[in-house]
Amino acid sequence: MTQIIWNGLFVGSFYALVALGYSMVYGIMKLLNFAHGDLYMLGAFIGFALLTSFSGFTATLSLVALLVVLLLSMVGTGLAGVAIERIAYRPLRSAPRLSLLITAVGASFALEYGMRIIAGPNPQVYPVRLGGSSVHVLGARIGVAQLVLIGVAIALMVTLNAMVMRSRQGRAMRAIALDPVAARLMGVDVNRVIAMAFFIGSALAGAAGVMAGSYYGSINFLMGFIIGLKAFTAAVIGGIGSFKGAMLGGVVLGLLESFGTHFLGGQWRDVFAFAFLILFLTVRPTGLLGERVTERV
Amino acid sequence: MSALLDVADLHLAFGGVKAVDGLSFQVHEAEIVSVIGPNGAGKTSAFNCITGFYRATSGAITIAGTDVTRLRPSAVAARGVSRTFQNVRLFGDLPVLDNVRAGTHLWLRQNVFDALLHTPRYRRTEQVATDEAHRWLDFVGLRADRTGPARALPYGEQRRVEIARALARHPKLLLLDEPAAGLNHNEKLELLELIRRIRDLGIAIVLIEHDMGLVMEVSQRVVVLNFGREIADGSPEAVRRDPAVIEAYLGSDDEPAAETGDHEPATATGDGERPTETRDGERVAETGDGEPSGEIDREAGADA
Amino acid sequence: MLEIDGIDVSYGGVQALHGMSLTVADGEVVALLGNNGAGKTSTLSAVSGLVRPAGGRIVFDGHDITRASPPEIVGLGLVHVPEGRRIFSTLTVQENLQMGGYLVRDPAETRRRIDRVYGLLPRLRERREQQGGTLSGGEQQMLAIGRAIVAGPRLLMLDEPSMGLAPLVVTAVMELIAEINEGGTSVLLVEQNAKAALKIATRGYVVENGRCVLDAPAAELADDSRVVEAYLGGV
Amino acid sequence: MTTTKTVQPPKPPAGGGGLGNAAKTVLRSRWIGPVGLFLGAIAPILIATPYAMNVMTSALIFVMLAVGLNIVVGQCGLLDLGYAAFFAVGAYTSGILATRLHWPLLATIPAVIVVTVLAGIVVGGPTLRLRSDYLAIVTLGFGEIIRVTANNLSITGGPEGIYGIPSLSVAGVDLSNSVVFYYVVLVIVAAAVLGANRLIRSRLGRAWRFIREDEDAAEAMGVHTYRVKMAAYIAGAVWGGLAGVLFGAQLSAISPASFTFLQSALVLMAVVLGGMGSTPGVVIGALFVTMLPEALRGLSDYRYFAFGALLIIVMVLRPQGLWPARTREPARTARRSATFDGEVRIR
Amino acid sequence: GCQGVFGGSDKSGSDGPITLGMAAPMSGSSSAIGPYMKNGAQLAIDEINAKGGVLGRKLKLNVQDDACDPKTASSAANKLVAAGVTMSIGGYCSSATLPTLSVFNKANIPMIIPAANSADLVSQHLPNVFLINGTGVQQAQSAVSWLTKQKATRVALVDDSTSYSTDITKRTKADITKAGGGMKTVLHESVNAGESDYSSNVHDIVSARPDFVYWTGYYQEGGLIIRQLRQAGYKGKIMVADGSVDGKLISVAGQSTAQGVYATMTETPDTMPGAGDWIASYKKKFGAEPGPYSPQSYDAVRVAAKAMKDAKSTDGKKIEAALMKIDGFPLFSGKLKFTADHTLTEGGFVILQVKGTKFTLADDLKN
Ligand SMILES: Nc1ncnc2c1ncn2[C@@H]1O[C@H](COP(=O)(O)OP(=O)(O)OP(=O)(O)O)[C@@H](O)[C@H]1O
Ligand SMILES: Nc1ncnc2c1ncn2[C@@H]1O[C@H](COP(=O)(O)OP(=O)(O)OP(=O)(O)O)[C@@H](O)[C@H]1O
Ligand SMILES: CC(C)C[C@H](N)C(=O)O
Ligand SMILES: [Mg+2]
Ligand SMILES: [Mg+2]
Repeated sequence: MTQIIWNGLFVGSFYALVALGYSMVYGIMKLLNFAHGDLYMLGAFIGFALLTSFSGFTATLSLVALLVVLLLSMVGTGLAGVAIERIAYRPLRSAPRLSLLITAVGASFALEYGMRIIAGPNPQVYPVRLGGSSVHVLGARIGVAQLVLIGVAIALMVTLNAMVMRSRQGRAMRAIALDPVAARLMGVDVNRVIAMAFFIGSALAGAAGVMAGSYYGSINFLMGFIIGLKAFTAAVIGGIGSFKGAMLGGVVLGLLESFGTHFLGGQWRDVFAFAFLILFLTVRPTGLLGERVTERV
Repeated sequence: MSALLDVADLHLAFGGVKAVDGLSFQVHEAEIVSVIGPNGAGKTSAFNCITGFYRATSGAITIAGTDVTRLRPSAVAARGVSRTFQNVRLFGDLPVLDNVRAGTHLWLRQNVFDALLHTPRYRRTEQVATDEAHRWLDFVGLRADRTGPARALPYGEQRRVEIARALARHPKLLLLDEPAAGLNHNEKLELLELIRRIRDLGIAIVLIEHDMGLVMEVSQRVVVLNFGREIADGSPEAVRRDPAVIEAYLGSDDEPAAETGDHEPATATGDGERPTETRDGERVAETGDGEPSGEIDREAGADA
Repeated sequence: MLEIDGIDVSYGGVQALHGMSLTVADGEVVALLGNNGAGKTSTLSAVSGLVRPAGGRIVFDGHDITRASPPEIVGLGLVHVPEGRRIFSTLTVQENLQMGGYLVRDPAETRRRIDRVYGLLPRLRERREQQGGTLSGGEQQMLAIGRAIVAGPRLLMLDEPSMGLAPLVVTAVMELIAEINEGGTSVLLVEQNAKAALKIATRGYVVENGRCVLDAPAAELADDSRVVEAYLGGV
Repeated sequence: MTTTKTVQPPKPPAGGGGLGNAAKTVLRSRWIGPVGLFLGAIAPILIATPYAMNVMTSALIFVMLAVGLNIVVGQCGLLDLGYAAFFAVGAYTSGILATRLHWPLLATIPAVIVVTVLAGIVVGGPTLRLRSDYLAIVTLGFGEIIRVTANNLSITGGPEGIYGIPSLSVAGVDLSNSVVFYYVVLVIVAAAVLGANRLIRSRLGRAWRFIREDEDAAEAMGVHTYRVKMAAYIAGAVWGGLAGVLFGAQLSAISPASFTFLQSALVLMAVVLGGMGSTPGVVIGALFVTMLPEALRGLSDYRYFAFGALLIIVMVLRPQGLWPARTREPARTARRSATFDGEVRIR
Repeated sequence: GCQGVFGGSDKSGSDGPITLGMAAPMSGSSSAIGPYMKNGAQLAIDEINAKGGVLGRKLKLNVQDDACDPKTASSAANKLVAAGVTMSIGGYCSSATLPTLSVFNKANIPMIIPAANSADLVSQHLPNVFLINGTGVQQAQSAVSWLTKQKATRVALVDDSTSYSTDITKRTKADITKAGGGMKTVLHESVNAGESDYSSNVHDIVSARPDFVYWTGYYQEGGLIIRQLRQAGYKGKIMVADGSVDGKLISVAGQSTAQGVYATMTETPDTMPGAGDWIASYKKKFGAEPGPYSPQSYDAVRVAAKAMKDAKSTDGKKIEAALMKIDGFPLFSGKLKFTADHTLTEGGFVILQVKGTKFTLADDLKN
């Protein structure tokens, strides 16, 4: 049982990391950014490229070097996210929301198949593998690498939360989501704040990509698709637009899947997770921590 | 004669805020009743309760003898109630005519097969809807283009369309929430005349308005709310002289410009007493801590 | 202080302003009157950078702001309370006011200004934790004005601030505007309620079809037969 | 559906872009349908390879899907990311009846309608009260549930799906020749497009748009928003299900691989790209989304990259879609009746 | 030629090149395989052309992406028919290949399917459909005979929910029950392809305490599962099916982790003594190692050429008749002879084992 929980938590922390960026972008632009999962893929590949080009180091690769690669990949992915926003989303800011959704799908295709052109269709194997020893806690086998990764994920999320929530930027983001015109009248540079949200959200996805690459070992150009859907699901469970909700949602989804697999078998896992989601939403229509919007008439 | 609308001891609370607190009043057929009161007195909230958008915490609302307290808005509308909103709520991207056709939704008899097969009944009803839309747009005096999107109209025209839409419903009772807000002087005069013509059709009107000129001129009766409770109910003259009303709402004023439709701003009150400061402490309640208990109810009886 | 010189504004195919010109001097309260659709809101939007004029020039305090963005303009101390209030509906009253102080770097200063607003508009203090969108119409209007005060404007532009306010509150708001003005802030005021506006204004303009057709001291305007007939009622 | 409305920018004047005025009038008029049908009808005379027929038939089936989804998304404003579920329900229902019980394909249609209506109710029932993005994930979830279930049940043939579905035949006459089948599909889809368009232009259709524009105002006018949304959902489901029948007949084999999230996303793409709410728009959108990847086959490796890039470019150039819904009502429907008297009556 | 409105394909004339069509996944999650198949076929075509071609005409290859999606596959097949191909030598995903059968059948085009191997492909008994990859039935039999030989007692079957994979697990399960003798299936688990973390599935597997795990999906997930199984402390034996036989399996799992993993596989140049030349010429031509289904596609072309030669015609019916008559034509997987079902008489499955960075022959299951 503890193993099941642990497995769920571990996967969930990846979902959370990706969902957080998803929720952030949603929170500010009401955009379901279908390209977000592909930024996770992009991050994994940037990390891969960095690691292979410094292959001299890889033999003696220290955790520090890996962290540097992680940070560089985050920056790279963040910039890519900003570029996508600039090219594909900004021109459509005042268009119907669904138009944006379609460009997001377009961006997703372009990223996936652009990467396929560059890196080929075959999976690539990460030059570094985190693995190694594990400890036993309450009957669960917990990898040291897993602990490190969860630690990094938590650190990233906490930093982000502090950056965004405490400062006026967080409020500005919510304000932009509610009324960009009014936000501009308050002196908010909407373009900059949105670019920042994309940078941070994409960087987090990129971090998750590098972490997944170095832990699981195999990356491919379509790896972002499923996790993108999961992140979307997690963000909704948590209450879309809510940062804490996204993190919580990620963990909850991880646990749901873990238990679903255990009790119903792998083939029914997604049915279980989605059925739960649907039932849950009919009871709590705005997710775990979603804003209760009391609408005035 | 029994009342067309009977609001009895209505309460509505949001968390600690008592938006409506024991409101009772009646409206009879073909009567024009104004509801006035300070900002935040609960006027709009009362409208929302009557029309089913908010579910009253307690109390009863009866329309022509039937209890509508727990009905969803469309069901209340089906009982002959029509309304406008404090902020114009048109179907912005739809043609003006379609906006008004919305009023015909409840009484136009047309089913899916009529639509699919374009039966004579389909043709007839569609023409009726169009004619009806024109009829009411003529009635409210809309000058602008009727085939373009409602969003493109100037504000004053949008207000007219909203009223036309409400009228096309063929209501027995029409609730107007600050219809004069944002209108200029001439438009207010036109509005005043329009309200009278509506009443002459036999429709009862409840009017929320801050423009005292308009209120005093057009109303048969004025209900004054403060802190969700009625503090006066009577003829315009009586209400205007009521010290409680002056204190809470009108201000110690020289003379409201009754016939101009423009309210006279109160002269500066020497002691700087503002309505916001006259609240009694008991009501300075905490808000925002809990969820509103007076749930916004848009699903009541949904799957009926 | 503010100089609008012959600006043109169009929306798609529709031209709303045709060579609009007006000035606001330091310490003035200038009222802008005009029928629906005359172009009052468009004028304010052009000044605050929400719409970009196709021609003409806008100068504020020696800076050409014709092509500046709203944040830059707010940064110069020119604050616009827009038509329809535009409260951030799910932010609380307090947070709405904090948004007003977005460009104020010093949190202590923001707090001070918010306290001042609460002093001026005590109803807002009572509602500080309520979501802005659930306020009554009048309360929202107060919040919109309060939010602008927190920004610390040197020139405040208000678009129909009395709309939806109870008579007593109209008085109060007008007093408040006068008070702000006394504190050294110039005011450009768009109002349907001409009577109230002209009472506190030093000067007024009448706008028709996208240009100013009349410019006079407030007292004169209030007596001008054309103004009386069109905006104050013919009696 | 929200109270905080952001300012809408001035919409570009709707119009066919560089079309000449005469052409524009034709395209804007009631002739657009017949003209489209005529073009569809002469297409095989111009190009009749089985490949072209196959692509065009697929495109037509996709048109039917897009028109159905347009009711839900474009008209009623409900974001549905799992529309393939209804497509699947239709395809499987008819496939199972046709292969296991050996019903002729046409005879399965009433059953398909019943089942899809039920599916619409089952999905819509608990979820239509949700706000749009929550609705999106729930529909996505239902889409996945349907697909995974089909993948794991034996009645649906598991991952292999159902194969050997007979082609359409009427009174024993086989209609499986690619050109004949194309015409059959053309007629059915044309009827479906016409039907959808007629629904859209009826009292019910107006109610859908009222909900899309402002749910509260619609309620206030007496529109029972829940029931009317349900009607949109059911209509969408039926259209999707019937498209599924044609799909099974065309491919002769169906499997869960055809009903993925990607499929739902593509249908949605057709609707949005074409111009939400506009019937000619979504038809064009559907043709675009199905034909473009085929047209790009020649690019081999760059195919989907180009597809993605083109999507972005098209959307950026035409944010309202290729053929946006018109916001102006045609004079034809705005006319008063000959006997209009202008007198107001309250019944 | 002009064959009117209702005309069929425009077959190439009688002296231009003969075109072979191939539908294979070049996009989507199986897109890694398409290029391998294409190259394998191209290699054979070039060799044959170098020797003068077939019936005095050169061979030509036309590859269309089927994305492993039924609808795309159907249009790919139609595109090939329209392009006038004489035979089809493609088909990787069974579910995507199924709807192409009737397309080719109607156009009277024989299909030699190199990879897709679901029994459903031949269950309609279409005259034009031939499989040259061992079927799931045969693979399951081979797997069970190896399990028996290895004295497995508790077997866990893991598939990836695709038709190919579940087909093998289901048949293996049935065969295990039939085989009896203390051997039983303790778990039948399905995973979702395309993910990274299979720890929940792995946990279930380990909890079932199997001594043999048989994975029937593809190498991408296979590598991850093997690794995660070992990380979770699974000590027993592991076997994979042919979809997982690729060098990437070993690198994804990690070389040390993958050591000793068995595989059920038809014989390939990799494992055949003396086939080094083939690999060398492939490498020389394409600058890369051959991959899964390169050999099968190579063989498909050769079989096609042989049949046309035998039939002395490019007519579909005649080619089909010729195909049925082939007996003993050497393929990598053994001597070719079609059953009445148009499948291989001999599946040709052998057992491979990971040694170092390669799959090597462990047992040819001949005794
Ligand atoms: N959803 C809600 N949640 C919390 N408080 C609410 C909500 N809706 C209304 N209120 C409060 O209830 C009180 C009554 O509001 P209401 O809108 O009815 O006032 P009103 O009389 O219409 O005022 P105005 O003249 O300004 O429009 C106000 O103080 C308002 O803040
Ligand atoms: N976003 C827009 N799109 C198209 N036309 C617009 C837009 N905004 C304003 N207009 C048009 O520009 C003209 C001027 O409008 P503006 O809002 O400036 O008038 P106003 O004087 O503020 O009127 P009101 O008293 O109604 O607020 C009007 O004809 C109006 O219809
Ligand atoms: C391994 C492959 C030969 C299996 C193939 N993908 C199929 O679906 O049949
Ligand atoms: Mg109100
Ligand atoms: Mg204005």
